[in-house]
Amino acid sequence: MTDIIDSDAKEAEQVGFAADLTQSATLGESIRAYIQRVRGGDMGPLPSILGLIVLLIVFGFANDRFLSNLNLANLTTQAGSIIILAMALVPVLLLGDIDLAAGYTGGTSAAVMGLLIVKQDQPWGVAVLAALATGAVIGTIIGVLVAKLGIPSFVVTLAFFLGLQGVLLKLIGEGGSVRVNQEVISGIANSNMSVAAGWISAVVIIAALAALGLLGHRRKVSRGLQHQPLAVVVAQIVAIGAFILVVTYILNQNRSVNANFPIQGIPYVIPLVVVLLIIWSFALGRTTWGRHVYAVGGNAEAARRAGINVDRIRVSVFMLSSTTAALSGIVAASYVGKVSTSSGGGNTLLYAVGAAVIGGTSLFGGKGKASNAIVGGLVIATIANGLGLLAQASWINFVVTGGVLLLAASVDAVSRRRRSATGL
Amino acid sequence: MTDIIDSDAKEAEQVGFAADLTQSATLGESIRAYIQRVRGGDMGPLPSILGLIVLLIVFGFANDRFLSNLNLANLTTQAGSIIILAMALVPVLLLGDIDLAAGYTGGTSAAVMGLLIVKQDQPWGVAVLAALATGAVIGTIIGVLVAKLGIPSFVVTLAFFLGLQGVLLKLIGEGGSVRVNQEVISGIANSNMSVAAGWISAVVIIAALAALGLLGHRRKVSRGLQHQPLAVVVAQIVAIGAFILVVTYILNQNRSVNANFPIQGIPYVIPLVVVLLIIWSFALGRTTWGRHVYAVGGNAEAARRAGINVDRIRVSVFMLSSTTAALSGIVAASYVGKVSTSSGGGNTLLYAVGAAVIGGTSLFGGKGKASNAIVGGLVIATIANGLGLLAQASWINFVVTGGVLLLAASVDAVSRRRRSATGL
Amino acid sequence: GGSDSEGGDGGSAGGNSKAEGKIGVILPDTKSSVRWESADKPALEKAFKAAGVDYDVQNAEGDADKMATIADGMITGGVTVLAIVNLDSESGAAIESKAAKQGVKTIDYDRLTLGGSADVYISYDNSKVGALQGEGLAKCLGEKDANIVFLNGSPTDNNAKLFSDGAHSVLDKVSTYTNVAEQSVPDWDNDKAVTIFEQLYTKVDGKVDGVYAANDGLAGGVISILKKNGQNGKVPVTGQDASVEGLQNILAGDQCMTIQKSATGQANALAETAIAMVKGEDPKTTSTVKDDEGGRDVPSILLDPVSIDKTNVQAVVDAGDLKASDICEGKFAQLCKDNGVG
Amino acid sequence: MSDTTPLLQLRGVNKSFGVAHVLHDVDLAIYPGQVTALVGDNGAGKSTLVKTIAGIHPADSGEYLFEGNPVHVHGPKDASALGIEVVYQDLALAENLDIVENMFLGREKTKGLVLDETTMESKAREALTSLSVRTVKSVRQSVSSLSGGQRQTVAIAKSVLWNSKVVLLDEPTAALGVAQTRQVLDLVRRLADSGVGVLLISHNLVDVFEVADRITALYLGRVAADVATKDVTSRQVVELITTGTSSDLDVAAASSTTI
Amino acid sequence: MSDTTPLLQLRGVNKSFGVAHVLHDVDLAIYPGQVTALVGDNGAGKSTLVKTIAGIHPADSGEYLFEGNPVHVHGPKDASALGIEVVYQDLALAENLDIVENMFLGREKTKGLVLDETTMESKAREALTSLSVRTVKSVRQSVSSLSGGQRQTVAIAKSVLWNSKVVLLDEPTAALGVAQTRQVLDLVRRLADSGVGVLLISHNLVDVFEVADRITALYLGRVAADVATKDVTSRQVVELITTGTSSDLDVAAASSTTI
Ligand SMILES: Nc1ncnc2c1ncn2[C@@H]1O[C@H](COP(=O)(O)OP(=O)(O)OP(=O)(O)O)[C@@H](O)[C@H]1O
Ligand SMILES: Nc1ncnc2c1ncn2[C@@H]1O[C@H](COP(=O)(O)OP(=O)(O)OP(=O)(O)O)[C@@H](O)[C@H]1O
Ligand SMILES: [Mg+2]
Ligand SMILES: [Mg+2]
Repeated sequence: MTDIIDSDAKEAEQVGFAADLTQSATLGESIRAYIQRVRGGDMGPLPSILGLIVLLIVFGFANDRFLSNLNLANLTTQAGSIIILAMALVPVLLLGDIDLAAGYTGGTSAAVMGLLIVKQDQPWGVAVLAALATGAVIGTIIGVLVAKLGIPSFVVTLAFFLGLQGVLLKLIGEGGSVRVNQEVISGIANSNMSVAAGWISAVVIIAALAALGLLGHRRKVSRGLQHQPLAVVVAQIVAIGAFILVVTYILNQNRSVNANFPIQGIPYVIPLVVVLLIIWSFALGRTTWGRHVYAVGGNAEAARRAGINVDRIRVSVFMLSSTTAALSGIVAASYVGKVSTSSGGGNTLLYAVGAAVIGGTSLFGGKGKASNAIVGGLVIATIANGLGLLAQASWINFVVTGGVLLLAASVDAVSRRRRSATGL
Repeated sequence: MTDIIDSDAKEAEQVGFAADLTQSATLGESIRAYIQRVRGGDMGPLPSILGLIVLLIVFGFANDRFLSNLNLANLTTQAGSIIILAMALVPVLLLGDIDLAAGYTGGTSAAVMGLLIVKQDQPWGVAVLAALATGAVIGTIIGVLVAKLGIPSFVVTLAFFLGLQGVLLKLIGEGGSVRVNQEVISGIANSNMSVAAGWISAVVIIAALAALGLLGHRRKVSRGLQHQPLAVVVAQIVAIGAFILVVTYILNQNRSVNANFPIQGIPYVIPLVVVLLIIWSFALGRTTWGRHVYAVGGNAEAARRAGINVDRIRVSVFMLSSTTAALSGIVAASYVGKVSTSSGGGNTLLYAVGAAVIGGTSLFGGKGKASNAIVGGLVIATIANGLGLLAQASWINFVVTGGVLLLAASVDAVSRRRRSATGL
Repeated sequence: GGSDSEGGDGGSAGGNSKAEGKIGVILPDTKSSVRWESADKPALEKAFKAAGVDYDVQNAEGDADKMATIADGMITGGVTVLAIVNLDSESGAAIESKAAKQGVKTIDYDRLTLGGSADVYISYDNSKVGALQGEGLAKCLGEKDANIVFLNGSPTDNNAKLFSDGAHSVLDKVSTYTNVAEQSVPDWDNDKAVTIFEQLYTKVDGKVDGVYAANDGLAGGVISILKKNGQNGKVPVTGQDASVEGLQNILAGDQCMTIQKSATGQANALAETAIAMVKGEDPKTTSTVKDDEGGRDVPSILLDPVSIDKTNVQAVVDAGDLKASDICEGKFAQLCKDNGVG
Repeated sequence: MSDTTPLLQLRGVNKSFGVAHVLHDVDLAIYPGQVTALVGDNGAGKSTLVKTIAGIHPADSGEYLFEGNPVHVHGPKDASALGIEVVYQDLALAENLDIVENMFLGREKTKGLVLDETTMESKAREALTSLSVRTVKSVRQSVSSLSGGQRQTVAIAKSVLWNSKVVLLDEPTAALGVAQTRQVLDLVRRLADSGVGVLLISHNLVDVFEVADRITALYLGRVAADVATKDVTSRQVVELITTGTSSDLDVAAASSTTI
Repeated sequence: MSDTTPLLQLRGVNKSFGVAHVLHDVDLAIYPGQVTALVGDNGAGKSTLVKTIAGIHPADSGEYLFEGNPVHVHGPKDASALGIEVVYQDLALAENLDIVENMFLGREKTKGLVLDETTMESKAREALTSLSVRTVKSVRQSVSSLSGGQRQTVAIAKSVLWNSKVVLLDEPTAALGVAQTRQVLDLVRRLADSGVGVLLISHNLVDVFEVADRITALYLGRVAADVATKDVTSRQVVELITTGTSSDLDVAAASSTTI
């Protein structure tokens, strides 16, 4: 800012902005304000979480094993790869683009990893890095074609969707597959943290959240900026903390159905997802780069006029997103125990995009969060998991999957309805 | 209009609008204007046609049978169902929506037709009507869910994509496939018009085009409205007429590789596609409904404020589009000779959307034409056709398909580049 | 339907009757062949019901992830014997080792899991299927000079490779035959098969004397192109699965042969074995099959595929896999009568 | 205040967006044959009020009377059925359509099934020329290629040149040049003289004083005053806009419920 | 005409969109410490000229001099590197972002890797208050929920309140209320007084005559006149705008190549 305004600034400061909560409100006031906001239709992530809860209830009633410890733990590992893939797609969707090739990017990258371990006897670290690099290279090429040549991303990634299928076939050989039984890799989906480690991480995370929340609140108060009342901040921390502790408790129980073979602890895939969530939330929400991603998705021309290098943002998004997709391929390989010629194919991609959209990400760009992938991914995984327990004929499975997906989405849509009715 | 303006209108009429071609220009002037327009980047459908031509040349060099009469005829029948499916998707894409279920809508509808013929001994007309009705019902349900509940079309149609797979499985589960050997149905893709009928239709169509073009021109001139110079109108008619005659000539040759079994004439699928093209072009370009479809896709809020019933438009688009998708399923069934549990699955949908996009339809709504489906569908079909003649290993096929798709799209993108550079 | 929700028959979960435990079966998909849903599943359910054991039969719909998910669910659901038709050896092995860790016995059904830990393997011999297809085509072609086109199954399916290798092992030995073109059909997609074959036909200028098509679905596509070019019935085409479509094409003279791997027979063998295992008995195996990767001999029950041509269509009906009325509907009634089917 | 009954009248209208309470108990009357000016600071709620009348987002509470009868307006269709036409501040044009297509959007002329392009094109040309737009290259130009003022003219032509009973104009001359502004002000006067009820929103008090018969001032979502133009001075109106009250104004003004 | 060299100068600039030739041999000069007003009818090409200067769509031909040196401006980044800031007529705000995010778009303040939200928020609040915006509920409100005038204020605050050498304002007060317009005009004057070169586009001649030192009139894409404000009357400028010539104007005006 120049000093052009400084002259006025001081006397103007008094005026303030009506709804800026620069003064602390009481908890009671805040709760009333929250209820009013929900009434008004501004509900944040509530609707999609509501959809998930409805699903859990429906399946819980349909099958008594659905809510067992074992099944809930299964659910988390089953959801792992789709959540990560959906998270990879969120930034691409934020731009208003799409990446049809993300599934096969994951498959191809995982194949590179598998082959390096099995055929080249490389250590797993090298293999994983190579896989991530594969993802990054694929993403960069896609990004350059989209940004510099201006081909619609649907077409570019359709081409890669096909091309990578070929690459995967070539890498693995017709009808073949590569076994992934390296201990660390296969442990991602199949091993668990020790009970002690689980509790410790849970407590550390809660402590970190609390510290960040309270410090941030203090800073805002001291600078006279818009902030939530302390009571709300504390309530949020308590709620999230309780959720984390409950999940940790459940997963730390022995869930084996076989007395001689105890299974307990948090599956490693959970901390992996949490770390990714933190990284992506940070990158999208707290960095200049993330801000620019939203701007490009919201109004690319405005972003360009603001001096943002739109092409560079686009390329970087595809690069990082494909790298994350590579990771999802690795997790899938860990869960299934191999990489095959169809890894990442089938409906993988549609499910992942569906997960992101159900979580609340817009296909038109500019609207969405990394955490959308978690809720949406859990919805999709829950459907497969719940139906698996019901054991119906395959045609019924298809129909019910479609129906349940619609159910979850309409809970979300209907509860958001007010929002659009009030013009928000 | 009220008479509020009438007072001024007359004297104002003189002013005119600089670039409104209300006066007839000479052919020379028009050609110069056209060249200037192309220079300026306004090239209409040229770029995507250019992409197609590049493909034809590439494959023509790669395999000497590619440009044979037989193969060109094959190409038209192979392209039939994807062109129709792409045409079904164009109006949905015009709204800014997507229909992932369109492929299975086609498959399910064709299954209904097949079962009615085979199991219920219904005449083919009844069966076809039932299939179209199936499509219409599916489309209506999708449309209502999207329009009234406000669930994103991606999610609704993903649910239908899954649900319809189940329905299809249930419908034909027992036999695994339904034979489609009713003469008329199977004739769509496998029979040809007689040579005489082919020539007659060609001439009739050219005459109709000429009459419409010249009459329209005359009306515009007499009313003092914006119009092309006569010479340009005539040149267009001649060019299109010549193209039609050449195609008719080629297809009216005997193209059989087997001396005892002559094959000649225009495959029936061509007039079917032409009729659909006319219907859709008319509906989108010449009716109030079509105008409203573009308006909703361009700016739904503006359309709503203009008193357009946006929900009704949306429902009707999904209904008509799914009906057309049902037709594409019938054509596919005719070509394949049966309906199987995978009919309309696989990459069918992605290919069809890709075709529409390559042809020039925007995924963001408001921009596109029915004829885009023809060019785009031919591009996609040409790739499969050309690669089929080269008969490479599967993995090479995949990679080359992706590569060639990119090639066609980049020819298009690069030749459109000027356009965006000049801000159009 | 599965049993545990409606498990009235045979005393459910905590059962007080003879069989304590539960049998889980995971079928592979609905696309590669219709048999899983139309033959195996009903036969298995019928046998299990008759034996009064608890059971759970599901289909992984071609998705290895999904199969793992289902397996997890079944083990959660208290299955003690788990039979799978693997989508590939590696994912199958992962499921089997997970099951073994939890004390669940496993059966490889139809497809051997290389490097797996299954207790029994029940199947038809896939190389033998290919060889029978080759022999069938050779029989239809005779000794003349012949151009052969190969239309293989999905490039991602190992069985497709075994079928094709088996056929080649027979046909490549005949010196008068020429392999003029060969392509795989991604995902066994019947629709794609038509275009692929049409292009191969164009590529070789229609100079095709015989077609190896990996299954009846692909064969149907081939026949539709041959018909369009007036060559149906003149060019023999192979098949597999003894489906309604294939048998009808055989009766019509458009298809040369198909392979019957009686799903009902195989399912009955599985049911018998699984029921024995649930009761804690040892399964009666007939031979062993070598698992090169795992370096062990897997106790096996191997069933024989049967080659079907116009002369023995009735055998399929007799085996109980299909009803004559399905084959002989509409226009095929007369052909059935002529060929003694019914 | 006026001897005729209002054509359109709002009573005690409230409107909130989530937590933001934008309109507080707003009373408004539009009389036939009169131009009512709606003035107010940025963010006072003028456009929200117009959108409420037009049915874009119906009011949370309050009465809506048309020609003296209570009506319910649930959407733009209802409003236009009553004979209400609106020029929105954000114009609401479909950028992918051309000028003619936009101008006739929602009331296309047809011959049978087919759009009557020739009639629409010539009428559009007339309308635009009557509004002094001379720089538009062609009436078949896409709206996305128009200048700001050209777009505004299209929006005005789209909404104003029809037989309607009430016309709401939300800052219609904001982007217009000198000559075009002149034409629009004349048009506003002509409309009122022909018996239409006109509501004009403008920040330009000179224009307001030129054409308006009555002035309604909004301040922070409340009606600060509703007066006849001849009873107030420009200075007083500025005061009303910026502070919500005017000390020396003879507040006989009906519903002036100042905060 | 002026004794200093222009800060920014265009010579013989042409610009076409496809067949539409919008700018014809336009000459323009912006002097430091002066407000140059660019006037012209709707569709005359004013916004196109601004966008050409800003690099949004570079000119087809012509010279571009900055501080006397020829430069090439290929995009908005180049222009802002030279110290040129622009308020566009169509504002160009990202509706999905809030006010603070929009105001700092492209020049976010960071602490290390992390966005420094607290600094940005307080600076944004200062800037808005200085422009007399009192009705904005919160600086964390999404731009999509702002009124027309509020948006325009955000766009002005976004572009004008930085240290820059040249500021181009395309109808910055079109949607503003009385008080806000006052603030912006004062701001414009203050900017010029502090040595910045300002180009102001406006249809409001009163405002133009109040703040501008020079007036450049565009007529159908050609420069009709380039004169000092004190040398012309309002009537003459209106004539220039609407007809391209002014009979009684002493056309010593430099490059006034009237058609
Ligand atoms: N969708 C919305 N959500 C929240 N607040 C809104 C929304 N729409 C408008 N507002 C707020 O309502 C108030 C009134 O807005 P409105 O557009 O009616 O103002 P206006 O009087 O037309 O102002 P201007 O003269 O700037 O056009 C503003 O403070 C605005 O921020
Ligand atoms: N992308 C484009 N394609 C074609 N013509 C265009 C394009 N952009 C602008 N024009 C035309 O160029 C001319 C000048 O437009 P411009 O926006 O520069 O006008 P302006 O002087 O800013 O007018 P206003 O006062 O209405 O804002 C107009 O006739 C407009 O129709
Ligand atoms: Mg407003
Ligand atoms: Mg302008």
